[in-house]
Amino acid sequence: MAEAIAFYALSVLILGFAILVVSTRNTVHSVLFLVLNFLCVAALYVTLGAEFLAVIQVLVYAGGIVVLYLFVVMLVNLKRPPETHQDPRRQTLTGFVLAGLVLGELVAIAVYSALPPTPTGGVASVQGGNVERVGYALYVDYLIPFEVASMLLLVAMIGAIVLAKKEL
Amino acid sequence: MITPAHYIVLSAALFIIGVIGVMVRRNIIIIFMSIELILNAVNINLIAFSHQWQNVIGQVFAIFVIAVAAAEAAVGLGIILAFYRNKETVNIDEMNLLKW
Amino acid sequence: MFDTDELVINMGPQHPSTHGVLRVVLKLDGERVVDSDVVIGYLHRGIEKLSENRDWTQIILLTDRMDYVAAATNNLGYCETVEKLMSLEVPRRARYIRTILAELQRIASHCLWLGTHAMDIGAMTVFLYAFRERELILDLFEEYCGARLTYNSMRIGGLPLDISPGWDKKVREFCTIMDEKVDDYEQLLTNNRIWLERTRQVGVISGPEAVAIGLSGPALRGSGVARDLRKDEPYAAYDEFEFDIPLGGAGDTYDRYLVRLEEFRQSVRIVRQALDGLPSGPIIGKVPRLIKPPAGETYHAIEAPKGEIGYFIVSDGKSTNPYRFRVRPPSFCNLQALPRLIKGHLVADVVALIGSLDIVLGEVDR
Amino acid sequence: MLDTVVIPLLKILILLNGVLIAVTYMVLLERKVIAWVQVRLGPMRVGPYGILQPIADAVKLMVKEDITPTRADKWVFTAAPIIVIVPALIVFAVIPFGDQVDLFGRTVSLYVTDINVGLLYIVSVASIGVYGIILGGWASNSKYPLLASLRASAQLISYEVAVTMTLVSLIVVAGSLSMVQIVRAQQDAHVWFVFLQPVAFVLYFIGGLAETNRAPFDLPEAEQELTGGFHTEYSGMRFALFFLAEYANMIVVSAVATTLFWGGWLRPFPSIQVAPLAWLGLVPGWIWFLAKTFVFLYVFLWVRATLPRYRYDQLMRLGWKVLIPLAIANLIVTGFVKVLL
Repeated sequence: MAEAIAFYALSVLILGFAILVVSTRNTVHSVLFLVLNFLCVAALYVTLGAEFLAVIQVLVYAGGIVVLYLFVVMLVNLKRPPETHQDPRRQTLTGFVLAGLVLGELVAIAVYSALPPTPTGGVASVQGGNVERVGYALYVDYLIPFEVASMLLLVAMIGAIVLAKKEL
Repeated sequence: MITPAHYIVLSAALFIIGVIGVMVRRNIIIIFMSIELILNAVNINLIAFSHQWQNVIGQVFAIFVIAVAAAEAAVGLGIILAFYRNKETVNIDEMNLLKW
Repeated sequence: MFDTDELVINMGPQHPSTHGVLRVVLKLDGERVVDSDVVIGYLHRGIEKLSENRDWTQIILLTDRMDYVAAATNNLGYCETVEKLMSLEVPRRARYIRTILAELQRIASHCLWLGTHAMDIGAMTVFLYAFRERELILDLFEEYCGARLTYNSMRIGGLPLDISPGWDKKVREFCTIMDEKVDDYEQLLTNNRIWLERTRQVGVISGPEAVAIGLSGPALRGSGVARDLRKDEPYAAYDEFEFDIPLGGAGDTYDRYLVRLEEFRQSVRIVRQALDGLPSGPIIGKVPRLIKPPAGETYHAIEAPKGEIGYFIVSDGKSTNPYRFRVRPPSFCNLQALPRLIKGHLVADVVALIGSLDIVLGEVDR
Repeated sequence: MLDTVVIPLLKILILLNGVLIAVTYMVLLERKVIAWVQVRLGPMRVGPYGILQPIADAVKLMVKEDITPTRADKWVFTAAPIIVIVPALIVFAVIPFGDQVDLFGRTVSLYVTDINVGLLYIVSVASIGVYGIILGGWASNSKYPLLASLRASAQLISYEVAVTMTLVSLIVVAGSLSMVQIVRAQQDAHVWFVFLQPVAFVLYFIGGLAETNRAPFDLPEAEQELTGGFHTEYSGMRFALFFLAEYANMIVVSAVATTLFWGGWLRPFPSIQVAPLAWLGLVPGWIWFLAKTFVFLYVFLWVRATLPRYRYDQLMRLGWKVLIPLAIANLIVTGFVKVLL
């Protein structure tokens, strides 16, 4: 029962904030809704017993990446509002219709290929050592991908600096 | 009772909202944020299945997704800044230098 | 923030660290100063013009109001200029007391400078320590002439008052205290890493350049130019005392700081010598009842705490007020260096450099 | 019901009020301590020795007119102080003020909750506070606050990296992310972790000074440079929220330092059971905790009264070129030692 309430409440918040992210005119407000969206997603992770990931979500996404967005918005937003220029060949309506169709299809697949309900007893078993288990999987089973990901981040860091610097 | 299907539907809806954001908005920063929404939709799926099978692999994948998202944000925003400095716009319709 | 749009900000006239109503228009690239424009005049009271309609003694109390933290040296410069115009002889005792007052004033002014300069850089405690010592000097002045800020403490030809009995002892006590306290200041700042980082290599100006801009006083000596009117063109009784002129090397903010700190010690040294050799005799020379200098013009400058304060006075010989009265204020001339100094530095350095030049807006605008 | 709802709610209530009172008295303490350093008296008028000054301050701030600049972004302008204060208060949830005690016949733990990602929770929640600062400066639609908020956010993010890296080496030693477990680990190790991780402690404390915008890293609030900082345009209660958040953050940093490095509620020499030290055990754990925290708070004030302020570029250099490399080196050394032992 509690799980259902939490799920539906968080779902409404997540989707609501997501809609606000893409529909708000003011980019800074948009970024704020994105933060709220991420925080709600983090809460959802907690209900799924993935508290380590929830914290990482807040730390990396809300505390790091979105701050970066905010910075860029503040740097870029100083002059004139974007979206003044419109491409006449764009067909927004078709986009919405197609998106709606895809959503319907996905929902249909999800509903028909019904999986067994979430085992509730398992939550406790994950909870005890979530950090340890994730850490173990990350550093033992997925060591190579982990290192590759760290290289990716390094490359991205250097790339971002090269791109954003005025003169080298 | 909350089944994984519920999570999949939530994730699909979030995914579609992100896709609509990418297709409808012309502000490249909003488009980037929509992509973040899409990645989050994927993560919700991964975590839900991880919960379903009592297996942390889904969470590990979600961590990789977050790492990729961080890299994407850093480089993407760097490109936006570099572009903005040259053309003073963040409208994606005006970013057509490579178009022939 | 990027080169596509530079940020123009107004620093002042209402800003906590422009030392009054100075306005600096800064053009910033990020936090770096690309260009700057110093706007003055917010405290202009027309003292020079006003003086042309006041008689010669009344002008003394107008000079108080120029550099209001160093009123005694302003008085001294003006009185000596008029004495020069009238070829008046000042008694030796008066010259000694004048020297004591001027040096105490220098210490007081430097205390204020040190406090505000350190405050600008963020060391808030030094401010209160320096003001504590300044308070002692103000007490001494209060005992001498009854005023604590605008003293009106000199007269053409000498002094209005002799020192009260026991005053010299109090001054001696103060000298002992001051010697200790300067060491305290040094302990808080001189070897402080953050202080060094904030002041070294900030606002470097070479000796020849400083001369070209017209810097004077500690700001000039910080760049290693040995010019001090107390030595070069002695006035009052300075030729009878021994003291050193501290000089800087690199010409940065740190050097200017060191020079002024050393001047604390030298001033105390001068005050002690003057008290030791204080001659007896009259305190005012033979001055006509109605002061009316002969027709002519003269320029005389003395070493004020902030630099060279010069008075250019024209008398037509007929009236009881000057025909033309013009001041060369050290703050005004030193302020000219500001745009040159802050260029390429960060916003935080701007306040450090304003503090390092030691300006008083009352004197800049007059 | 009593154990799952009432007691936690009571704890939250007590903690929240305790923190807010502590924060207001922090302001008085700061004014007093700095006054003593500067040979003055500080507030003396309201109550004996100014002891009621915080109440006067609070009343003043509440009845003051709450101004929103005309061209400001009203929603963001209003939200910013809230975004700053909320994370500052909710991190207290995982701070263990003491071990379990017996109270009215039932065992009560002196912390709201003990989650197994406690330390990460603190770090991540604290990282949300930066939004309030950026948005407060941006929404004011004024140049100085904007400049200050850019400074602040750059500073917070840089130092967050350093502090988090530093904490990792502590986690390696403690073997847990739970705040309670970390204290227990210190008991088991028979030593406070500051003696095992002295470098980490120094780095953490410097980083903590920077993250709370305290002197000598108080650039975002440098009154002498930016006429007040990111909260220049704020007045009344909203300004007070920024202020409360800053002081609450100071308490958090001190409390976390106490928990991680100085043994939390443990008495000195936690495992030596000899007669001359027995009296140390008589003092309740939460008093030890508060006493240790107070020492760090005092150091915060002491530093502020003594040191000048860093410049923006020097601050960044210190963060990126000194603290982070040192933190990484410390982590590597810790890892090697841990593996070899």
